[in-house]
Parts: sequence; structure tokens; C-alpha cells
Amino acid sequence: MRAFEVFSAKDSQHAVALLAQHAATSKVKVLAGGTDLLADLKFAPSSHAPAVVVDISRVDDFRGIRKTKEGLSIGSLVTHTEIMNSPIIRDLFPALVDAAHTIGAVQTRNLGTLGGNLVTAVPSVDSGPTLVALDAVVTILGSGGKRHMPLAEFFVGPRKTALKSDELLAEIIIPTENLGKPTHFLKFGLRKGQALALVNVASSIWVDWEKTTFKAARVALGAVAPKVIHATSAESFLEGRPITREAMEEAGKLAAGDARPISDMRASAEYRKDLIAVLTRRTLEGAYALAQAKRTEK
Amino acid sequence: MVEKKPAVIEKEAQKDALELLRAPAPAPLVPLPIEVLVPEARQQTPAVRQRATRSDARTHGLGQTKYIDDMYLPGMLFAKIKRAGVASARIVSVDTKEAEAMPGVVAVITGRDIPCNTFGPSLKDQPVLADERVFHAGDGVAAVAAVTEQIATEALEKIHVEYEPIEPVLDPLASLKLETPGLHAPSPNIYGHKVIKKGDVAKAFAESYRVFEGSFRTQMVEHVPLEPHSSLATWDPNGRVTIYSTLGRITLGRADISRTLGVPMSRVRIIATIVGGNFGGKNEITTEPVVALLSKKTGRPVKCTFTRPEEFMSSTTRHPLIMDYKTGVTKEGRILGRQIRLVLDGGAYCSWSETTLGKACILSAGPYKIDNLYAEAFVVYTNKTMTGAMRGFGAPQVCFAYESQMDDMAKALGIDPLEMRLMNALEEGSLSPTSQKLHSVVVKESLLQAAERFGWKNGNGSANGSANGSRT
Amino acid sequence: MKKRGRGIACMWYPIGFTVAANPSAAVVKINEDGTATLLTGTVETGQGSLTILAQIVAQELGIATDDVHVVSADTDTTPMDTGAIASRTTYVTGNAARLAAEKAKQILFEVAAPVLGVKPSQLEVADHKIQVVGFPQRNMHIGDVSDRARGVNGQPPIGSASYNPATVALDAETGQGKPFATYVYATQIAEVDVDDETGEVDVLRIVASHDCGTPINPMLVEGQVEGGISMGVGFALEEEIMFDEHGRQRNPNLTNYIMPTSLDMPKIEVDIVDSYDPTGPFGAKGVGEPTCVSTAAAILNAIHDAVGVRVTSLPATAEKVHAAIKAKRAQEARQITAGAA
Amino acid sequence: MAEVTMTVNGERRTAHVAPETTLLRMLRDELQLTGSKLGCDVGDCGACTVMVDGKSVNSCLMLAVQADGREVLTIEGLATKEQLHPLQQLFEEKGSLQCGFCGPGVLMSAKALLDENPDPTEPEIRDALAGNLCRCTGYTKMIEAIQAVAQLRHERPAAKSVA
Repeated sequence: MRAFEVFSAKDSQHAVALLAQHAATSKVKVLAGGTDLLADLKFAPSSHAPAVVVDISRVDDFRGIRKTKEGLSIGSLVTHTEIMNSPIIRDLFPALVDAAHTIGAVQTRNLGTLGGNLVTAVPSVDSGPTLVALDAVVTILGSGGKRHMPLAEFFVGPRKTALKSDELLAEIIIPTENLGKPTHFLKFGLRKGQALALVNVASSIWVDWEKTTFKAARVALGAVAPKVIHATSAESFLEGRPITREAMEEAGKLAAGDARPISDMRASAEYRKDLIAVLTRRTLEGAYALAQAKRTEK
Repeated sequence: MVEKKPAVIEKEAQKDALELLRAPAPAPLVPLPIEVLVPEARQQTPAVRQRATRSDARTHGLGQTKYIDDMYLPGMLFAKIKRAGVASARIVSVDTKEAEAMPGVVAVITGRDIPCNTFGPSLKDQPVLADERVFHAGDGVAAVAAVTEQIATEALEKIHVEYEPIEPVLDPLASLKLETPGLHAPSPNIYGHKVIKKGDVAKAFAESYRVFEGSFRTQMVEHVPLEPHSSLATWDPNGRVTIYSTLGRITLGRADISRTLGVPMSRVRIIATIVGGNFGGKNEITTEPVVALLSKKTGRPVKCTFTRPEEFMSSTTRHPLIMDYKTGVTKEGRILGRQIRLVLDGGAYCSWSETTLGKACILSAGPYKIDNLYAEAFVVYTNKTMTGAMRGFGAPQVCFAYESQMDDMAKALGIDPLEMRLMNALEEGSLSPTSQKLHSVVVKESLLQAAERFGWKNGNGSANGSANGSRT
Repeated sequence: MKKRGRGIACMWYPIGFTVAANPSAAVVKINEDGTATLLTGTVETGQGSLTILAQIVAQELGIATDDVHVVSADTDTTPMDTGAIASRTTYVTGNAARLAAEKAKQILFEVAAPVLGVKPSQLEVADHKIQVVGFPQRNMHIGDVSDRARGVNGQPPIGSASYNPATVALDAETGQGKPFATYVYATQIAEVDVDDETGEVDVLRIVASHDCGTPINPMLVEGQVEGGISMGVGFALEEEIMFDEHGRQRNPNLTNYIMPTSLDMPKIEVDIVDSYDPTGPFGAKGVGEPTCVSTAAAILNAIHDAVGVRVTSLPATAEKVHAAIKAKRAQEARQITAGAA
Repeated sequence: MAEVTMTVNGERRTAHVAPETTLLRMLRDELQLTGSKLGCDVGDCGACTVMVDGKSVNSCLMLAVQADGREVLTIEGLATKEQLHPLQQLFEEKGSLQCGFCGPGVLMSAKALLDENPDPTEPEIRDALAGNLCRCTGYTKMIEAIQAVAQLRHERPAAKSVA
């Protein structure tokens, strides 16, 4: 790797101060888990190399998974392994556990963080769809203070987020009204281990058990648009509709229509659309099965 | 006396306990000895058929096996090679001044510094570093020796090469039709051709109940040894060079190194340590002449280890094949005749293409008794990564074709795929496509043994069912 | 929906170079304590060839694998070898090593014969001893004989030999001739699940039945077969170097060049076919390359069996299988329409 | 230059490294612990796997300064002077490694797995090894060896505390 200076932040305030201090004059990168950043920097040409790296991996106030009055807060430095092992997440959102499990392999999941994954903002970001389907909100910390925004808006485009140069992603909040909302995540990759997503889909639903209809259905798609998107036509189609296989099938087709995939070396746009249709239906089936299971538990 | 003894022991035990309390915390419990219940296979006679452990198993497990990249000699420099990045071009100029001026850079060489800049296992069409012409994007054009790997890497950006691009030929079928002169003019573009001819194929097709035709293609793949190519050179004052190398073939490697360096073989010593995977990919020289020349120029040991991208772009790969099969059979499923045409994408240089061509052609009929055969194979240059030796030398490709067609024919004729193979399989004393009388032939035995283990006749694997795992 | 299928593929594969001479030479030194040292120019590249060669020399000398130290891969100290290529080490280098050991052993027989009161031709080796054929109780420890050879007879037991497979050049026009000394044969059967909505292929199980002549070391033979199958799985389903329109590789890294991980590998069951080649060392042929030859064909036939589509180009990615299923359905739909009209 | 102090295989080690130095480079170049291998340098192959504070990580994807003050276990620390680790013993007996280059990483991943889950199922073993690419073995005999070590713990409960 090309030479750079490393400044290690002691806490979140220090991290923001370091960013503000260096971002004005040098090319700065933030180091959390490092799995994406260091891999990127290894073969980077000189034009892309940072002069300064702000290491936030020891910022403890970006850690922790806890229930707050806003909902479930997940610190940006929570690793994928911690998500997989968190009793509260396993209980409330098994889909988040599944999503974390599809990222890299054990070694990268031990290092890689939720915040780091989201900040890459690659269209195929594996942590994205489930959180978007749960209407997650992010907390951003900067020299100007704190601000919040929906995760869906945090993603701006391929490798682009709403973060300003002196800002950091502090936490991800799943709002109270969605705690325990049945959600299902599926990723389709080119192999089973260490797979990169051709597409990934997450659906979350509430069920109106009296009418057996969908309520507040959310379908989020990854890797098929410049950023993670809501399949809005599928979502509005499902609202209030009786839960049937046909409805899920139709939602799949609509979601495929909402997707704007590209053709690249991994797959063609056409194939990605076909996968979206199938995976959307399957995530809806999965979410409904989970809803039924939760209901029986009670 | 009798009563006193326990008292003493008790007292000593107390003392021990007190001492134990004062002692530092005990070291973690060491693993229990694992008793070897059966006598160790390595110590048994007779030795053959023993499941003896490997002689390198222990050093492997301990992380103590020294691969080339684990070797450091005093004063050693690190070399990196600049890759062309263009698939086809004439080199107009190579400017190394800026790189040479970098602090930490000790020496730079280009293709013009190679005493004899051609090598190859059959055709000597490959340069150590390209000097006049680039034939594929992974060609090296210059090399740097520096005090650290990072400085060497950064110096590559400071080497400026001016190219005059030439339209690359990427499609082997286009290359097949290419008017001479070919890519490597004056050599023809089709640089290898082979025919196996036996019996009368036209007559066999005329007598066949059905004639099946199929066309099959395979892709280019990489060996992916986990250990990247690496070599380390050091000269002694008698003008003798020792090269530690990941070569799988040191004798022939020495001939190539001696030739390219213009040094007598008696002054070249090649040592291959344990190699971290080969699969055919480490069967010819790559960085060895480069490190030897840089070491000579600097008077210091020089090591060069491929990056993973170089491993893909600048070592050999498996030949993509385009395979046309035409096979005539009787109603009962006996193969009467087969006609085959193979086109091998030979990449930028010959490398082991001749061997691959020959084996692919000879093996293309499959392990079957076929009296009437016409197999023809061509290998052509393209401006892609060079193709060479890789586990199977064309056999996995042709097996995919002949066994796919076998199943298609079995299905069309309503014959069980296992039965159709058994009916046609080579037997002891059968004549091969080259009319060689074969011995120790066990095709049928292997078919029956695999079918038995699989439960083929019980219908295993044919029912619909759910999977054990899934990517989704 | 997952559709189950099975596919079979068999193959043949030669040992050694095509006609071209590919000799190996070897030197065996029997030490004064009855252990031995083998010098060989071949290279250990992971296959376990040094262990195999040690076993061959040990067998010839009646000693154990552990008693043979192998020095390899140094052009200054080891004899010529064509190298770790063409599945030739066990057969060609193995034959050379066996012959070298036999020559060294012959010296021991000549030393032991007068002591045991027989002719050298009446001696044999067994379990660290040189003994009279038919009278195993009349024996000497191999170390004692070796030490005697050095200390009394003044003839240290060293043997050297070379071996080159017997071939006949191919006719230039018809390609007829004997390109290889011997061949191995094998069958693999694959069981797969194909998701008929996505085209995803799960390889569940591969049964492999391989001929290698006498398995010098069955454990290492299994290891070769298992590894070859993993390469075959990648060849069948995932791996491909891709190029852009300028001829530059698009995926020269392990992120985008998709090779099988532990999660992508099926359960593998290996059987070694009973076989003996009289031209090989103790009946052995070889096993390196042929292990990866029939895997792709077996998997592609299993896909065909599962969903009725023939994918004719590798790798059979999920996308390719999916496209073939779609095309088949479209064709079936057209046929139904045509039939109705 | 940054001063980095960590506990490596039970010993306190200090080195002065450039800030951009990865943990892998520090282990190999500064501490002469060359057991951890560089196979891709971007976290795909797993040949550089070591344990940091009890968790397996790609040492090529961690800066040495990030490991400052932490506990690092490499392949060189797996055996004691008297005794191979059961994983090393079983990998040897079962012929689990061939060329051996991936071995140190695989063994560290296996060790991390058994530390957390002494009795893993086959799918769990496969999942634990998914970050370690091997081209020689098809992973078959590695999985068998890990299963055998787990089995050993059943037979010898005392072995539980040591692996």
C-alpha cells in the first residue's frame, strides 16, 4: 500500500474533529473494519490513494445494539458477526442475521462493520435491502452536530452517500413501529461462499389477520439500480391485497419492472430482472411464513 | 512406622499446596497426547499401499514450510514487472529515467536488456519481457528492483511506454481464417495441426441408424495455485547464479534460463523448494531471467513474487476449445464412426499448446471402441492470455463434448446412459484411436463400480427432491 | 422448484508426454543403518510425489516409508527429471527410482550372498531384512549388510537408473502409432439439484471411481481425486477468465474469478478401481490430472437429466441454465400452440 | 513510523512500522513469522488468517496499528514445544493438506471455529472454511480432520479446554 498517515480516534467527537481537521487539506479515508477500504487501497493507483486515514475502529460509542425510544439502535461499528450473534436481532430480525451471514466469510465478518458496509454504498450492498425494507433511519454525526435521515436517502448513487467530508455514520435505527416486523432476505450470488450479490431482495410485511391481507408491505431491491431501492409499484400493489401466491407472484413481476439493472460481467440485466421476480415472491413467502410462525408462538 | 508415613505425606502435600499458591498461574494445559492406535503407516512394511502420511505434512501444519516468498537473503531487493495493459501493440519507446531516479530504486531493465529474448517449450515465440511487440495485455515490458516491494510497485507507474496499437485478434475462429502473415509473422497463425485418421468415417455414417451432431465450447480458466509464482536469484563471485524458483520442472527450466541469460548451464543452479500448487501453471519460466538479470546488475539478491492479478494475466491458462462432434450409431447404440473438429484458442504464445493439441486430439474419441474415426485439431494464436499446460491438457474439454453427446444419443435411442457406455467401452486389448493395443484397461470396471456406489440401478439421484443447501 | 438429476461421465487419460522422450533419472543410496536416500530431480508441488517415491524405494528395499529420505529439485545435486507434469511422476520417476533402488539392492545381495551361503539370485528383501527365498529365518538386517558392503567389501550400495516410457512415433498423415506407454480410466457420477426458476445448480454428491494402477498410497490418491473434482466443479459451473473488447482481462482476481469454496463443494466418495499395470512401478500408473477430467461432463449430464436442457458451453452458470430452461419452455409453448392450430 | 506492541503467540512483541503496514506484513517482515501467507492481499483467499483477540481475521485487511495492544495468535503459536495441536495432528494423519500454502490459514479458521463451537456440524465446518480457498484438496480431508478433532473431544473431554 502507498504511504498514508493514520490518526486513531479515541471517541466519536475526536473522530469528527480529526475528519474536520484533515478533510479540508488532504484526501482522507475513514477506516472502520477495513475489509473494503484496505482491499481497495492495495492496488489503487496513486491518484486514488489517501494521504490520511482516520481510524475509528476503537470508537466505542459507535458500538452496541440496544433498544431506545426511537427503536432498535445498531452502532455503525457493530460487526457482521456481532449482528449474527445478537440475541435481540436474532429474535426480532432473523433477516438481518441472514443478510450478515451472506457477507464475505467468517474472517471478513469478524472485521467488517455494518456502518462500513453501508457507507461503501455499492449497489449490491448486502446490509442495505433488509434495513431499507424496515424503513431504517441513520444517525449522522458531524462537526455541525447530529442529523437523521432514512437509509434509503442516505444512499445517493453507486459508491455515493449523503455523508459530507466531515461526517460519520454513527448508528442505524430500526423504528419502533417496525420492531419484530416479519422480514425475509434473499441474496443470489455466483457461488455459495464469499458470494457477491447478483441481486438481493428483502421484503417486510405486517399482516392484517382479520382479512388476511398485506399491510405496510415493503420490498427493497439491491444490485439492480444505482442504489438500494424500494420496489414501489410492488409495495403499492400489495397494500391491502389478500395474501395469495398469485399476489406474491404479481408483486414479483412488478418489482422486476421497478428494477433498473445493468448488464455486467456477472450477469445480464434481463437475468437480474428474472431473478428479482422470483426472489421477491420468495421473500414475500418467507416473510409471510415468519409472520405465521410468530403468530402461532403467541 | 506404619502410622507415621501418611502424616509425612499430608505435611508434604500441605507444603506443596502452599507453594502452589505462591507460584505464578500455571501454564495452560498442554494438549493430551493423541495415541496413535494403529501402527504408523510410515513405519510399516511393505511400504506400497500404505496410507503413509506425507513427508511434508508436519512442516505444513506448523506453518514451517518455507516457500520462496518466505525466504529473505541479506541485502535482498524486490522486483516488480510492468505489464503492458494493451493486448496488441508495437512498442515505440520505453522511458525508465523517472523510475530510475526514484529513491529506493536500484535497477530497471527492459526487454532490450535480455541477452536472448525468446523461449518456449516447443516454439520459441515468447519473450522474457516484450521488446518490440506486445502480444497480450499481461506481457511484461520492464522490471524494477527496489529496496521494498512498495517502492518497486510505485516505480512501475514512473515507467512510460509509448505504444502504437495494433487491432487485437480475440476470436479464435477469426484467427483461424486470418490471412497470412499471422500475428507472429512470418510464422503462420495456425501454429499447430493434428489429424487422427482410422477406417472410413463417411462409410460408417452411411451405415448408421442415426448420425448425431453437436457443437461444444469451453472457457479459459486459471490454475489458481494458492502460492503465486515466485523466484529469487543470487550470483556468486564465480559468475554462477542460484535461482530459487516455484518451477515444477527444473531441468527444462534451467535450459530456458541458461538460454535467455546467455550463460552456460553449468553456471545456473535451480532449486525448487516445496511449491504451493502447480496444476500445470508452473511448468515454464516466468520471472526467473528477470530476477537473475536484476541481481546481476545490482550485485544483490533479487526476489519477485507475482501479485494475484499477475497470476491471472501473466501466467498460462487452460485452452478454450470449440468442438464439433458428429457421431454415427446403430439402433442398439453401438458407435460406428465419429468425426471431430477441434479449434484451440492458443493465446498469445505457443507454450504447451502442441502437447495440449495432441492429447486433445488423441483423447477426443473418448474411452470407446470406434473403428472409423477422423479427428482434426488446430491451435491458433490470439491476442489473449497465453494458454498452456493445465491439469488434463485438453482432456476435460473433449470429455465434456464426447460425454455430453453420449447422453444425448442415449436419450434419443432410449438407452440407459450407463448401458450405452458399457456397450462401447474400451476393453483389454482394444485398439486406441491411434491403433495402439491397450493394456490394463478398466473402463467397464470403473463404470460399474461408480454405478454401484452411486446406486445408479436403484434410481438414486433421479427423483425430485429438496436440496441440502442453496445460494439463495 | 428444485429438480433432482444425475449424470455419468467416463474418461481415459494417458501417462507421460505424447511420443516425446520424457525421461527421469534417479539415484538411490542405501545408508549404513539400512535407511536410504533418494535423489530425484522432480519437484514436490503438492501432489505428494516425494512421499510416493519414498514408498516405491522403500518397497523395493523392504524398508518403511519413513526410512527413505528424498532429496529433490536441485539442478546441482539431483539427477535429470522431466518434472511434475503430465501425470508422469509415479510412473516414470517411480520406475526410475525403483530401478535405482534395485541396482543398489543388487549390491547388498552380492555382499550378503556369501555370508548367507547362497547365490545373490536366491535372496529377497522383507521387513528390513535380506533373506533367503523360501528360508526367511536365514537373514541379515539390511543395515548390517549395508554397513558390511561399505566396511568389508568396500562397495557402498548406490544405484542409479533412468526410465523413459516406451512410445512409437505417430504417422504424420494418419496419426497412427503408440503415443503413450499406458493410460488410466475413470468414471464420475454427479447428483445435482437445479432450481428451475433461477437456474442455480447445487452439486450434492459426486461418486468417483478411478484407476491408477496399484495405488502406492491410497490416501494420497483420494486427495488427488477430491482436489481434481473441485477443479472440475469450478470448470463446470463457475470459473471463467473474461475479456473486454480490447482483450484485457476483466476479472483477474479471486473476488470476481469464481472458484469453489468449501460451501460449493459436494460430498465426494472416492473408489480406487482394482487394476495393475505390469509396466509401472509395482503396477502403478498415475492419478494427477485425470481426476478433473470427467467432473464437468458428469455435472452437465446431471443438469440435463434434472431439467431437460443441454448446456453446450462451459461454465454452466445459473444464468446460462436459466436461459436454456426459458428457451425450452418457450419452444414447448410454441409446439403446443402449433399443435392446437 | 508507528510503534506497535502486541502479544503474539503469548509473547510481547514491539515493532516500528510505517502506518500503512498491514498486520500480515508486520508478522512476516518484522517478526519473521512467515507462516501466515500472502495469497491475494485483498481478503479473498484466507491464507493470511490469524486470530486477534480470539477472532479469526484476514491479517492482510488489518493495519498493524489496529492490532496495537491486542492478542494475536498465528500458526506458529498453535503447537507447544512438546505437543502438536490436535488439529495439526489430525491434518497430518488424514492428509488434509497437499501443497500446504493455504494450510496455516485453514488451521487458524478451524481453531477459531472449534473455540466457539466444539462440536460443529459438517455445514458449520464448511461455513467456517468458506473464507479459505484451497485448490488442491476439495476441502474433503480438511473437513474430515476437523470432525475427527471434534470427535476426539467427545472421547477425551479434558481435551476441550486446550484446543
